[in-house]
Amino acid sequence: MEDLSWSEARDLFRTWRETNARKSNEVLYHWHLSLNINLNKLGNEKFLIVEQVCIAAFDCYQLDVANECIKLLSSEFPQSLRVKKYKAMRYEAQEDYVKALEILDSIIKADKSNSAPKKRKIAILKAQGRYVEAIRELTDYLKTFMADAEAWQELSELYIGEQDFAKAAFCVEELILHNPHNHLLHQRYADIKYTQGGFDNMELARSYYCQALKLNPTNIRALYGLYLTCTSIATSQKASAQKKKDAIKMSEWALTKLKGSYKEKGFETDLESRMSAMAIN
Amino acid sequence: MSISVMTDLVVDPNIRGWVFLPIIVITFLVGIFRHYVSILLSSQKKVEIQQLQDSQIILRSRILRENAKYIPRSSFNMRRQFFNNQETGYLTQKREHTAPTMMTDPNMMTDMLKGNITNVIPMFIIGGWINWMFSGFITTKVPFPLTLRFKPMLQRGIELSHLDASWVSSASWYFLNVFGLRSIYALVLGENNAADQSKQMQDQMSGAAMAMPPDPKVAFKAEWEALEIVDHQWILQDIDNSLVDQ
Amino acid sequence: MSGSKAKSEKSSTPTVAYSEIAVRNNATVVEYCRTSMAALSGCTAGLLGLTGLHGAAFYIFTVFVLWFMINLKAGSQFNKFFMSRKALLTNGFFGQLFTYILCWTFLYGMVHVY
Amino acid sequence: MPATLFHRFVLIIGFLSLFHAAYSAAQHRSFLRINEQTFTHLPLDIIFQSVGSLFAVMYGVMHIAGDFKEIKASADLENKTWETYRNVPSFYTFNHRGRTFSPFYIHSQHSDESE
Repeated sequence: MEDLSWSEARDLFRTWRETNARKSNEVLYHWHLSLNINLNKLGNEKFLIVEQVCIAAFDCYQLDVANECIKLLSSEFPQSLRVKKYKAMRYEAQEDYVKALEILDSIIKADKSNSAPKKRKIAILKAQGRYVEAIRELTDYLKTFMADAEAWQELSELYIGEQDFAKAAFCVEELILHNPHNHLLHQRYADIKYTQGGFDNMELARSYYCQALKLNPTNIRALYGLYLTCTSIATSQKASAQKKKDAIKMSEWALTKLKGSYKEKGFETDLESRMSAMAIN
Repeated sequence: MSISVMTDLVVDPNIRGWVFLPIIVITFLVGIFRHYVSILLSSQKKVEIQQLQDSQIILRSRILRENAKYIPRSSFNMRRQFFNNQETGYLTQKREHTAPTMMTDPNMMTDMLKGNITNVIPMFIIGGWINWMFSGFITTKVPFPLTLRFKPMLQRGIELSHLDASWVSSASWYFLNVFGLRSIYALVLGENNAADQSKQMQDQMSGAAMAMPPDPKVAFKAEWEALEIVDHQWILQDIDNSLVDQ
Repeated sequence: MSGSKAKSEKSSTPTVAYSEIAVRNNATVVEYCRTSMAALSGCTAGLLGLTGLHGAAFYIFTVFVLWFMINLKAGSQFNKFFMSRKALLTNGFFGQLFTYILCWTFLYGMVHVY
Repeated sequence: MPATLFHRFVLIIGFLSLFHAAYSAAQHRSFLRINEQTFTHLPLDIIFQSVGSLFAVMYGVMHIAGDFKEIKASADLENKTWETYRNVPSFYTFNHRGRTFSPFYIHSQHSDESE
């Protein structure tokens, strides 16, 4: 990690906040190096950065830093429930879930429409490894906060963990509805459908890989996916002759594209043999 | 004030220092002050969980309508069934209680009162005070010719029938300021001002509390209708060919 | 709802999707420039003692200057930031007229009336 | 290009210059009135100063107003990976294996065992 001036670090932190990057170690490093001292120069972003550092400190189990941040926040916003949430999260980091839940429940009691503590409660269930309960709680949560894309995202991950792919696909569909121009979501949906298997799902997966590629032609994973789905369709017994022909054509197209992009990067590999190792039958 | 009826009116420069400038400064400062008072008074809106759910479901159903073309037909039908099913659909369900009306909900009353306190009352008080304090002055002249129709608007408090319409009286100058300074406030206060930031911190992120529909039944009915007539066209039908053709 | 504007743009051009946040950010920046330009050019017009049609002509002149400056700021990759140049010019043509007139009247009064 | 000190400097200088021009113009008007001359137009130097400072201020404002963002939705997504996209801060859990790298954590575990 290189040393940055405080303003560069602030900009970097901002991009990390916006992209949800989990760079906890780096955040703490820059905090100690430059931002810590220049805290009052940060202006409007000061407390956003303190929050960011606080979470990073939990993540890296540096509770003294976290305590410092919480102290800063609670001296500025003594009544804020949002700061109270960080106190709960400190107990979470110490794995003292009983105390954490106590605080979270008190927040929910004070403000029923507050979504953040409910999400933390689900995260606690996840941390304890009680995935089925976490799923149940999360679906309950989504009955009220239906338009919460983050929660749908988390639910799809949980379902995938439980190998319930149909439901995971449902969640990703919901995400696509929210954000139809995100190639990653289309690719994810196709991934899930491909994993589910079966002829119909393969066709769906192929369409969505295509969509992902259309939105972002540099998505290599989607190219691989396209190739795999097409070869799988081509060898399927259910497919008609015309479909097989199309699929073979597409798989060849994908393969040349893949080879082209590898060549651009200067790699020469035996792609076909690698592909056949990856394919599922 | 020395008014000599020449080709041009000569106005005492003292009016500039003691009437013209004070009015604009007072109006501006009152606007700034009002902004901060309204921040102080604004209460954390208590959102009923039911209301939140209603607004979220309408949001979700709208997104479904708009972006339905990106998901397969079966998935779309599944969702529409959830919303519009005759018996159990969310949008067709029967609600026994009605939305809180203006009179029954004390929160709404206080909110309205606060809105009045910060918006309407100062305007009247300051306006009245300025009218009393600086009454009867000619303050300025608009630099463009105006028809006589504008006379009552621009020369409130002055009854001179031979005065050219482009002269502005003190009371009218105040009202011009009240309306004209609005975008200046946006310039001074609206751009990432600290007050808003800290407010965001304190408002505890109460989810995506959207604009609450006043009466969920009406909104649900409209949404139900709109969703019912959506004709699902899956746009990925022919995507593979169009991709290869590119 | 705030999102509806960007959504309608999406439906008219299905191939290109616009990020709503970025569009709104750009609109705020332009609006900020427009308001300050209206206020400042109003001040200048009042200072110069422009009256009647000269003042109106000066307003139109500054609107064009602002448009030119925005073009300059956006640089060669204009289409990256805005949908069309023409809309940028025509959209806010009269929006800030009142601010302009107020500042114009104010400085004209300060400088030339007394 | 973000706003720099230079732009703020230009802005402030422009404002001062504009104010100065206004003051000069007012002085000019009162001078004319005392000498009972009629006003035709301002002296050229005041005109140039005011228009010049208007452009200077606008130049400063343009830069201070903020930067434009790219409006293509795919622009910021193109370089994103699924790993950052799927990362949801609201659902972070902290009892992951990376935690054992923290010196403080090992310490607390020892004390747990000794109890």
